[in-house]
Parts: sequence; C-alpha cells; structure tokens
Amino acid sequence: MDLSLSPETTKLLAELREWSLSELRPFAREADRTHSVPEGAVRALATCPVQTSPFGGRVEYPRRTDPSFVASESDGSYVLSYAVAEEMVYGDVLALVITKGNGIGGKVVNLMGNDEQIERWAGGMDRGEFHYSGFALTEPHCGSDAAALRTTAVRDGDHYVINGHKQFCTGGSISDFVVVFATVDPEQGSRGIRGFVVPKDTPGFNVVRANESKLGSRVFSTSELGLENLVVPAENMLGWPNPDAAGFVKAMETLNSTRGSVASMATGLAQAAVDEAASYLAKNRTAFSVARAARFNDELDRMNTALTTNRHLARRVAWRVDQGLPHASHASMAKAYAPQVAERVVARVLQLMGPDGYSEDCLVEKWHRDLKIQDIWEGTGNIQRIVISRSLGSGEYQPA
Amino acid sequence: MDLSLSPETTKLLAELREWSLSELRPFAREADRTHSVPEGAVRALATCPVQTSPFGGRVEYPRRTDPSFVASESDGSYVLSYAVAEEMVYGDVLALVITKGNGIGGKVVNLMGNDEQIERWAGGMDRGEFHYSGFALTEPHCGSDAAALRTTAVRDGDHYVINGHKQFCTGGSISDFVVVFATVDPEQGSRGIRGFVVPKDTPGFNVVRANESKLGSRVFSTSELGLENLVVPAENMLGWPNPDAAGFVKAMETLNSTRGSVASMATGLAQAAVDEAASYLAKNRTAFSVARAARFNDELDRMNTALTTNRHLARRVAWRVDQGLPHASHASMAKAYAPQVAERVVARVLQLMGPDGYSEDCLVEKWHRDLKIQDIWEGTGNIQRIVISRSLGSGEYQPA
Amino acid sequence: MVSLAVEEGTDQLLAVVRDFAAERIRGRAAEAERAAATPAELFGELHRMGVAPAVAQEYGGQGIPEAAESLLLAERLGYGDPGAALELLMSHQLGALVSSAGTAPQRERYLRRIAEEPGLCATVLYYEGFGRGPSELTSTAEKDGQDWVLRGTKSTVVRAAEAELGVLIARTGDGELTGFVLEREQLAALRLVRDDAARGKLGLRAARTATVEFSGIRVPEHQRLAGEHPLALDRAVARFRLLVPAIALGTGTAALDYAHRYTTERIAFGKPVFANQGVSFPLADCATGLDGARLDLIALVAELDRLDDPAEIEWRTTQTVQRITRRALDTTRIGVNSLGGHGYLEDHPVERWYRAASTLSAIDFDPLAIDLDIA
Amino acid sequence: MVSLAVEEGTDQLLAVVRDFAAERIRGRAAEAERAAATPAELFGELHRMGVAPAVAQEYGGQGIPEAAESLLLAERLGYGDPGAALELLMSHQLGALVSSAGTAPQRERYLRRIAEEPGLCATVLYYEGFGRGPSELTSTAEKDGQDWVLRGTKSTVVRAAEAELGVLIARTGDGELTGFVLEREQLAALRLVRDDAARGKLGLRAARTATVEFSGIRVPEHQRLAGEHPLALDRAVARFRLLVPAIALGTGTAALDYAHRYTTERIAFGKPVFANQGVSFPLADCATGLDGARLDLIALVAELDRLDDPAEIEWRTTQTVQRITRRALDTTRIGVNSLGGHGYLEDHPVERWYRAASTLSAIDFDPLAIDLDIA
Repeated sequence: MDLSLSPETTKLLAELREWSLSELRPFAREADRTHSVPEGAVRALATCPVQTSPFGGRVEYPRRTDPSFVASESDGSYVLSYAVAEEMVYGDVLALVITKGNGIGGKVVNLMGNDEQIERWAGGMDRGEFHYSGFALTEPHCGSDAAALRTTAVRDGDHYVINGHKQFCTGGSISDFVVVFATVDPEQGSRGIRGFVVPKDTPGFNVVRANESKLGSRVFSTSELGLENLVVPAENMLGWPNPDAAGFVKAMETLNSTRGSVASMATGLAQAAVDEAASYLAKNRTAFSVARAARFNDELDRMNTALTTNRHLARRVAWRVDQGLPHASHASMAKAYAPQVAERVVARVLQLMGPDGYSEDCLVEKWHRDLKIQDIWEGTGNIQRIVISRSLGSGEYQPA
Repeated sequence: MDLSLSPETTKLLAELREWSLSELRPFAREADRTHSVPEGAVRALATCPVQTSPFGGRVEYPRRTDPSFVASESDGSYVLSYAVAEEMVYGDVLALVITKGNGIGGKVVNLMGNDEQIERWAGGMDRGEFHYSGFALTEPHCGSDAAALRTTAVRDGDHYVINGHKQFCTGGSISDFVVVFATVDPEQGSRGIRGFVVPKDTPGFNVVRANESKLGSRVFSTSELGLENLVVPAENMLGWPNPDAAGFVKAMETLNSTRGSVASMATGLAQAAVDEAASYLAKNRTAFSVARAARFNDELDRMNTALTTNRHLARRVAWRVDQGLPHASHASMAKAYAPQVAERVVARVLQLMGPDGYSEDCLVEKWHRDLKIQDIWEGTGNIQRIVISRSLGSGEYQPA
Repeated sequence: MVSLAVEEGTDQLLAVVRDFAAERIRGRAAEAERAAATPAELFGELHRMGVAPAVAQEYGGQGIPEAAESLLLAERLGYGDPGAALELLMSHQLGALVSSAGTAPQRERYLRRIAEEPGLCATVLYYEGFGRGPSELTSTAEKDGQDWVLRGTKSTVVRAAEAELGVLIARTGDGELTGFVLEREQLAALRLVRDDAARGKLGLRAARTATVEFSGIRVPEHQRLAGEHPLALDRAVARFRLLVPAIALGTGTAALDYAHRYTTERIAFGKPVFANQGVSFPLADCATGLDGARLDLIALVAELDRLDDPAEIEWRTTQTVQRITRRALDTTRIGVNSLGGHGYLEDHPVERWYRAASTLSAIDFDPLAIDLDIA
Repeated sequence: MVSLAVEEGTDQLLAVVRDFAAERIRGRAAEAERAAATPAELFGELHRMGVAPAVAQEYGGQGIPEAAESLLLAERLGYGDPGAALELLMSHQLGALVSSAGTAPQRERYLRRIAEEPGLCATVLYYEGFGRGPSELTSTAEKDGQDWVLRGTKSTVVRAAEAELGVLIARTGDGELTGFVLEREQLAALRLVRDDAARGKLGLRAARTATVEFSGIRVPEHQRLAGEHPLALDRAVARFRLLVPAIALGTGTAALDYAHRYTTERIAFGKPVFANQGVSFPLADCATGLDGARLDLIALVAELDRLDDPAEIEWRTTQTVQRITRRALDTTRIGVNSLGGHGYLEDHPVERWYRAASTLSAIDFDPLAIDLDIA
C-alpha cells in the first residue's frame, strides 16, 4: 500500500507547477479585477504540459518526445487528474476556465444523452467545435434541494417550451450550449426532471447577469438566466425519446468523481498560500522577533502536514474511481474535510502576513476569497455530511 | 461593568480553596475507589467556611467573627454560589455529595409542592431532619426526552400505585426520600407527569443497583430503581390536590439556575488539573527539554485564559439570576461551552504528564473521568444547543 | 463586584446605535466600500446622537461613557459596517488617548478641539504588524534638544493623508513606551508607502487605511503624551487595541443575525434551513462564542486599571485580541456557509463581513498568542 | 504509485481479525480490565489465525505482511480492546525490530524462538515520556570492553516483570540510536519503579504496563541490534512507535461503530437519535477524521523506507502519532457523548475506549508536535 505518486506523475506535476506559476499566475490579479479571462492566459494554454481538463475528468499522460524520459509504472487516470487539478489551481483558478473540454455541460450530455446527442454535443467539445458548455440547475430559491426546482418544460408539438429562472449557471453566458434542467411534472419531484441542450442565442435565453459578482473565483463565470418561452426541439431533451426518469439522480451521483477533485483544488490554493508565506518569511525574517519567526516557520510545517491529509483523502477517491470501486462517501469525506482545512490555512497565512496579507499587493487575500467557494459548491459541507452519515456502519471503509 | 468578584468573595474563596485542598482532596482517591463517601470527609464539613450547598442553590456569606474582616460590597447570592461551587469541586467532587441541604429532591418539592409538602419535606432538609433527597426521572429508554417516560401512577382510592423502572436516580439509595416522576396519563405527554414523594423503605421501592458503576464522579451516587406496586398516599403527589399540569415543565425550567453552575464545577476540576500541572512542571522541569518546558508553560498560560471565558459565561448566568433577569439561554451557553473546554484542558494536562498523567498515582486521570459527566448531565450539549438556537434573533443578548 | 449593568441611559443608547448602524451605516456600506470612504454626514449624525467623539463636559463635550461601554458602542457600529466603524471612531480614539495619557494643557487644547469639530479628521498611528506589541514597537522617538525626532513605519493608519490631528505611539531610546500628538504640519511629513484604498485591500474598505513611513518628524516636548500616571499610556494603548476586536465582535454578530434570519426564512427540502441542526448548532455555537468573547472584552477593560505590570497589560490585551478576532472570523465564515451559494455573492453582506473579519484578524495578529488547539 | 490494495488474502484476513477482535477479544475485555491481564489463550488463537507474531518463513514462521498491513491488523485488534492489542502484539513487535534492525545471527536465534513460542512473553523498552523521541532518549548504552552497560528509565513497558525476551532502545555516548536484545537474566535486573497494574491506571488496563529503571545492566555486543543498513533501527523504531496510533485508530473506530449503532436504534422524541444532525454530523466528521488518519498512517509507513534523514523520520513519526491519537481521543469522546448518560456507565464499552484513547494519547505525547489550532 502506498499513497505516493509515481515518478512519472511527480515529474509531470513539477512541469505543471512551473507552467502554472510562470504562465498562469501572472494573470491572476487581472482576472480577479476584470472578472474575466485575460487573453494572454488563453494563449498560455498552448504550452501547458497537460492538454485535457483535470476538473472532474480523466487525464492521460502526455505523449513524451523527450528520449531521456523513461515511463515507469503509471498512476490511474483519476489519480493523475486530481493531482493535475491541484497543480493547475496552484497557479490560479483561471485554470478552471481555460482548460480544454471544460464546462460541465458536455459531461452531463455524456451521462444522460442518447448516442446521437453524445456524438453531437459531447463529441463537439472533444473535437474543439465547442469551447465551453454550461450547466443550469440551481434556482434562486433552491440550491441543495434540486428536486424543488420550478423551471417548467411544457410539450408543444415537436418542441418543449421552457420557462423559469436560473442562478449560479456555470458558464451560462460564455458557453456554446447550456444543459438546462426543468421539470416536465412537478408532482414527480426529481423523477420529473429532464435535461435539455440549449444552444446559445436561442430566443428566450436571457442572460440576466453574465457573471454574478462573487467574493472570489471571479474569473469562473456563473450567470443568472431568465428563461422566457424558450423553445427547444424535443430531441434536445437528453435521452430522447426515452429519457430515464432516474437519469437526473444518476447523473448527479456520477458527478461524485468531480466532487472529490474539489478537495484537490482547495489544497492547491492552500499550498500556494503556504509556499508564498514561506518565501515571505524568508524575505522578511528580521521583521519578526526570533520567537515569532520560529513560530511562523513551525506553523508552516504543520500546515504542510495538514494539507497532506487533504491529499490523502482526495487521492483515495481518485484511486477508487480508477479501480471502479464505490466512492460516493469517500468523495463526500474529501469534500467535507479538505476545503475547511484549506480555508483555515489560508486565513492563518493572511494573518501571519499582517498588512501585506490583506493588501491586494499580494495574492494571499485573493486566494482567501477564491477558496471559499470550494467549501460550498458541488454540495455544501452539510450535504456531504448527510452522505457520510448514511454510509456509516456499512463497513465500506475497509481496509482503507 | 465588571466581571471581577468583590474582595469579600475573593477572601472567602481563598479560604474555601484552602479548605477543599486540605480537607477534601485527601479523600479523593478513596472516594473514587470505594464509590462512597469516606467518613473523614463528612467530618471535614464542620470546618468548611461555607455551610450551605452551592450546587444550584443560593449561598449566603458566612457571618464573620474575625474583627479584621471588613465586608465591602457583596456579590449576589448566585454569583457567590457559583464561585463557591467551583472552589469546592476544586478540592474534589466529594463536595457535591456531602454539603448540607443537598440532593435535588428537596428543591423539586420547593418548586412543585403545596405549602404543607414544602414545610414537611423541603423544610425537613433545611432543618437537618433529612440528610439527602433523591430525584428519579430518567428511565433506561429515555434521557433527554423526559416526556416519553413509562413509569405509571394509577389511582387506587386514597393512594397511587407506581410501577416502572428508573435509572440515574440521584442519590436513589442514600436518600431519606426520593421524588419519583410518573405519568398519570401517557396520552398527555409531559402534562401527564406528576411528582411523588417516596420515603425510603416504602415497600416496592427496590434498589436494583445502589450506585451505578460510572466512568468517574463515582462518589456521586446514582441508582437504578425498580418500582413494583409501590403504594404512596395520594397526598404525596406534589401539588396535591390540585397539581399543576405544567408543573413538571416549569420545574425543569426553573432548574436553569442549576444548569449554569455545571460550568463552574467543570471549571473547578479543570483548574485543579492546570494547577497540578504547573506544580508538576516546576518539580520536573529538567525532565523536559528546554523548548518543551517552555511550551508546557505556554499551554498552561492559555489554559488559564481559556478557563476565564468559562467563568465569565457562568458568572453572567449567576448575575442574571441574582437580578431576576431571564437566563435560560445564558445558562445553556455556559453549560454547552464550559465542560467541553474543561475536558480538553484536562486531557491535555494528562498528555503533558505522560505516564504520570495516566497513572492513579496522580489525580489528573481521576479528574479526567470525573469531568466527563459535566458535559452530559443537566442536559447534554445538544439539548443546550437546541435551547440556544431557539433564542437566536430574540435580541436578548443585549447589552452583554 | 460582578455587575453587567450598563450606566443609566446607555442601555437605550446601545439599542439606538445598533439600529442606526444596521440602517444608516449598513444601508450605505456597499457604496462606502466601492468609494473606499465613509459618508461624511455619518460623523455628524453620530455626534448628534451623543456617541462619538465623546469628550468630557469640562472640555465642552457631551460626557464620556466608561471604557467598556465605549467598546460596546464600537461593537454596535461594527454591526453596521466595520470599515465605517473604524473610520468613524478615530477621532474618538484619539480623544480617549489624550484624555487618559495626556497632560492637562494637552487635554485642554485637543479635547476642546475635538468637541468643537466632531467631524475632525484624526488618526492614530500604532500598528506595525508582525506581532509587535507595545513593548516591541520599532518606531522610535529620540530626544534632540527640546524636541523629539520620530522614525519608523506604521500600518493600518486610518486617513493618514488627510488627518488634521494624530497620535503616534513609539518607543524612546531606552525602550519606554511613549506617544505624541501630531498636528497637521507634522502629519504632512508622513510618507505613504502603501495607500490601501488605491492599491486595494481585502476588506474594511470604507476605512481609508495606509502604511506610512516617517523618517525624522520633529515634535516639541509639549506634544508628548506625558500624563501623570506612569501606566496611563500602557492602559490607553491597550484600550485602543481593543477597538479592533470590539468592531470584529459587531461584525460577527451581524453575520450571525443575518444568517439566522436567512436560514429561518429559506425553505429547503420542505422546511426552514434553520430546522436542520447541522445549520442551527454551528450558529448556536457562534452565538455562545461571541457572548463569551464579549464578556472577556468587558472583563479585561474593567481590569486594565487594576493591572500594574505593563507586560501583563500587553499580553492580556494581545491574547484577547486574538481570541476575539478569531471568534469573529469563524462566525463570519459560518455566516457565509449558512447561505450556501448565495453567501458567495455580493448580493448579501455576509461575504463583506467575512472579508472584514479576516482583515481585522490580521491587523494586530501575534503568532505567539494564538489560542491553544484545545479551546 | 498510488495503491490502496492490500496483498492477496490480507483483505479477508483483516475482516476475520476484526470479527475476532470484536467477538473474542471484546467479549472478554471488561474481565481483562478487572484482571489487568489479557487472557492467555488469545495469544495462541491469534497465532493460529496467522496474524501474530509474524515471522518470515525462513525462520520457521508463517510469513510477514508488509508494514502497513501489519498496522492495519493492529488496528483491528485495537477495535476489540486496545489494552489486549498492545499486549498481544509485543512479541510481534519485538520480532519486527529484530527482523529489520538485527544481525543475521540475531534473526536466526530470536525469530526462530518467536516462531516456536507464539505465546512468548516479550517486551519492548522504548518510551520515556516528556516528549522524548529517539534523538532525545536519556537511556544510555556505554561500551565497556566487549559489553555494553545500560542505564535509564522506561515507561509504558508491557509485562516488564514477566518478559522472557526484550528489546531496549537507548543512545550511545555519542548520541547514536542503538538497541539491544535482552534475555531473561538481563530483564530480571530491571527494577519496577511503578507497576501500573498494582497502582492503577486510567485505561489500557489489559496491558500490564510499568515504569522500570535499569542502572547497569550488562549486555554483550552480540545482543546489540547492529543490522547492516545505517537507518534500519531508526525506521524500525518509527514503525514501532506507529503501533500506538494504529491501536488508537481501532479504538476510535470501535467507538464510532458502537455510537452509530446505539443512536440508530435508540428512539428519543419519536425518532432515532441518529436522525438528529447534531448527533450524526459529529459522527460523520469522526469517520472522516479517522479515515484521514488511517491514510496518513499508511502513507507514512510506506514512506519510511524512502526517507533517509533520521531527523525527518523521527519528526514525521512524532507528528503522525499526535495527529492520529488526537483524532482517536476526540472520537471516543464523541462516542461517549452520543450515548448520553448511558455513555458514562460501565454498562457500555465506550467509557472504556475513552479511557484507553486518553491513555494512548499520553504515551508518546510531544507538546512540540501538537496540531495547529487550525487543522
């Protein structure tokens, strides 16, 4: 049993970190201030050692042309993907937006679509025909309680007419298509929910707010949408003509593998802060009394240790996904645990750096803001605890 | 605004601490091993500077014969009582059992009884006719959910016949009388509950276990009782002949003032451990590396600080009781907060002292065990949190 | 003697100030953040309510509350907006420092001026960051003839560029704590190292803060705070340092109240969100933590005048600052969490309070005084 | 490469051992506590299951699992009763130390003996308390001719009085970590300073522990653990130190499972107690904490062989010990709380586990390695 990454992965991660530091991080502040993706960051992607999105997806090792590189045993695709997600976010949360094949819409089509839909929409993402795919589930009145959604889809001949209001739509304003969830029968609760592929520019698809003003992670665009008599062909209903009534619930469950990667992202941000603090201390050692410099250093040591547990919990999820083992409660554990630790780590770094910690002259204050969403999205800590609670006593945790 | 005790109280507390250290603590280990009150400890009570029980009751300043003592402004009776409770428990939890006017039965008679009952039973406690009075509410299947109790009292002419099973009965086997709660109508929930004064030796009053084997606080006797066709005169029903159906709930609420003192007791135990650790460190300083001795000392400093907050929360309850102000949520806050802090303090002391911490050669391990009940009895932490939750938004906390 | 009673009338004043903060201040807080400035008329409104700056009647003021009550008032202002609270109270704080640690002529001169100009732009230069308490300040005051020459750097200086009057805390050559009143021409010599409003900062934006450097400001002896009692300045500085945790307490309470109201009204899975113990219990613990923190604050303020070891005054204050700001930060974090995704949006003030509490917790942070992991 | 797969067959063995622990060991735990002794037949039963003492087949044993799996087996035994687990595994631990850090003749001699006498009463003398890790042990070994002379004090020594074979860890005059096998006649020279069974101790009573003193035990060079690899002993000692947290993990898991079952079955206010998030969420957090701790343990064990700085081996081990035992203690505390008043009675094992976890957390405690307050 081992929780260490293979030499191949370790080497790739070192390259990635270098890339994310030198190519992404310079755009971090600009992205935060403009709430948008700087052009230069998109161009930087061309030189990224990894060319697929690690955020909830599988990542393959890049083909090596370097003859000196000898591939040893490799880690699984999800193990690699989680580790890559951490390194990318280490540079900046920008990575979340610019990496190819991104946006959750395509993934949902893969999960709930029929063959034709998968070929057209998800395939289009892979082929690069589409740049980004959105996801519109949450409504102002309901977050975790998705079954309570009020957006309706009413059949009208060969079409469905969709009406409702959506919030926190990932990439709602920058996507080529958005998967919109609506109920065809409110009586049926979650079994009445269907997903519809809505191409951008469909009439009635109104962007109320292109990018909601957020505490942090502002480059990650989330939109508020007004759907007014939005007409889509019936064949845009995922799974058409025989949609699975349990499809929505299944799709949400399948996103467990994404959930675990949140732990990795949170850890990447916290690690960035810890490393920044270490270099800050090295540069400003005389500003602190001897005892305080020692305590500062001591705290950094323990922060690193604390983040290791984050990684282990995330890595277990990834390994189980790779092995085809059940991982729902494991993902919830990583998701419930890691962001909280990460938040405390970053807040402490901010405090240690005092007036430099809270100034926008440094990135620590930004990481502090960027990070907070990791504890909330993909299911709040409390939602995770409900999942974990239900799994207790199942003996599922054996052996590790 | 001030949270400091008056000079008069401070002087009295110093005397009490001296007394509890020299007169009570020598019996601590024996009481723990024998699960009973050593004779010597009862005799020691004669020299105690305070002659009434501080545990949930009012304490008066002792009359001073010392001409050098000049009474200044005095603290309220409950403020004094809480502080006294802390100092007494500092010596040992023995104090809980031996102090006069003790046992909760008499207090309940005061709350729910008619004039005649108060005169006879509660008055008897004050007059010293009775030594200890018990309280039998909890049943094996229900703790916090008192309304679910199954012990029945059925009218039979001038008598009630009581049948049931009780657990955690305070002083069930050492009391002169026990107040037993039973339902006269299970349909009515808490409104069907009545209290009955049951003198010891009443036939059918069977002590299944005189003193339940507990983790700690073993000198504090709790009994398991089997009540089999126990016949008591109808006039032993508290409030007879017109018992208040809401009397039980009211009585429980009125015990709020007792609840706050739990915070003081927990603090007394923790303070004992911190002081013990300080003297341990002084004696064994060379056993620790310089850095560890410093850290040990540092921790003691913060433990003392942490315990101060415990005291403040408790003191506020006492002050509010003395002022006749509402104090239910305040008591719950003190009760929810203080024992947890105290537990962590004592556990840390135990760890710091290593092999001496876990050995029965020292009292730290005993305090660790004694303390745990403080977080549980008088309503668990969760019950307190329910009370606090309900009080949120009431603006009741202003100004302090 | 234990008493939590406030002075006659203060009770009502506290309620009034809280309402004022919740309505007048909070109502304009988002705008004040964007403008990086507290609306000017609030100074006058606060003064007309008799709150701040408080100056003794003998100097033409409205009278001064006891120190604990003064902090409770600061807490209420922080309940409205912590940045505004900090800025609104600077002149008040300056007055308190002069009242306690100044000489009779200083009191006469400066307190009277504060009483006459309630909107006076004032500042206090104390913080240096890096865990430095009064005994470790690196700002120095050296005697040169009848004057003192001041050198050093200060952070979190409110309205440094515009201040008409200031107090600067430093140490003399032999390590003694000392303080000076700075007048406009002396303040003009401050060099802005970093203007937080221009460069941006995490929170507390309605307070225009900056880091300033001073390398040779000359101040005459009569501007030195040389009050009679040897510990007067130590105590006054301690009380000044307690302003930040007092404001943080108000911020935490704001987040608690907001989260409570929101979760009580919002329905999920068929019941109010607050009906889940997973939501209500953490908020209950926050309430308990804030109450304990408030009591600790009151207790320390009352005790300051009885402590006669400067090291103890400093250490107790340092500890209290950490314990309280940490509670406040935890509470605002849970406040954000309680709103779920909505907590992350600027639509609700909880994210602003989270930023503010984080900032407040960094101003006077000392890594040597952080809580035990156990309490 | 990341892998959490256990060796073929170990999976089943882990399940079997857990059941064995939960039934055979736990069924007699209360009695073992009162007697302050682990039932003798358990040694044989454990050996027949192929668990402990594990000795390589070349020395006549049943083969040895990898180090991480060995600790997972220890965890399962701790799930039954931590005191018994500690006692049942001493001979196993001694074997592991000799296997890793001994010379070829030592392996031949002692491992064969262990394989032949699975019930052999063995002990390891390592702990000294007061935060002393391997680099700060005060027990000394001084060379005197061909012999070594040992002096010092050791605590939490299991079955010191009865042991037939022991390993003692000390430091040489120049501070090097070293170890010795002690035979019966040398063990007889140990002086019992405190017999915990006779004097009483908080928990872990089924393990007969003691504090012993030795002031001049003479041991020949050939009994010194002088294996080839310079770090063999450092690593072996680290693995030995991880036994306590492994057992603590099992104890925490026992409390978690028990509390879960109890609260699921017990009805209050018309529903299972576990239906309250105030009960289920802390247990969920405990489960998460224990899982994280277990992964940390596995990771460190795997990494020990790759670390080549003795200081790092020691510090990482010290940190892991603190982090895991703290989790376990927290979990047993919450376990007691989950049962309400019943948790305080000896009728349920949770109070015993709380005492055990507290004791385990004190054995190898280092105040310099306690967690941050933030994690």
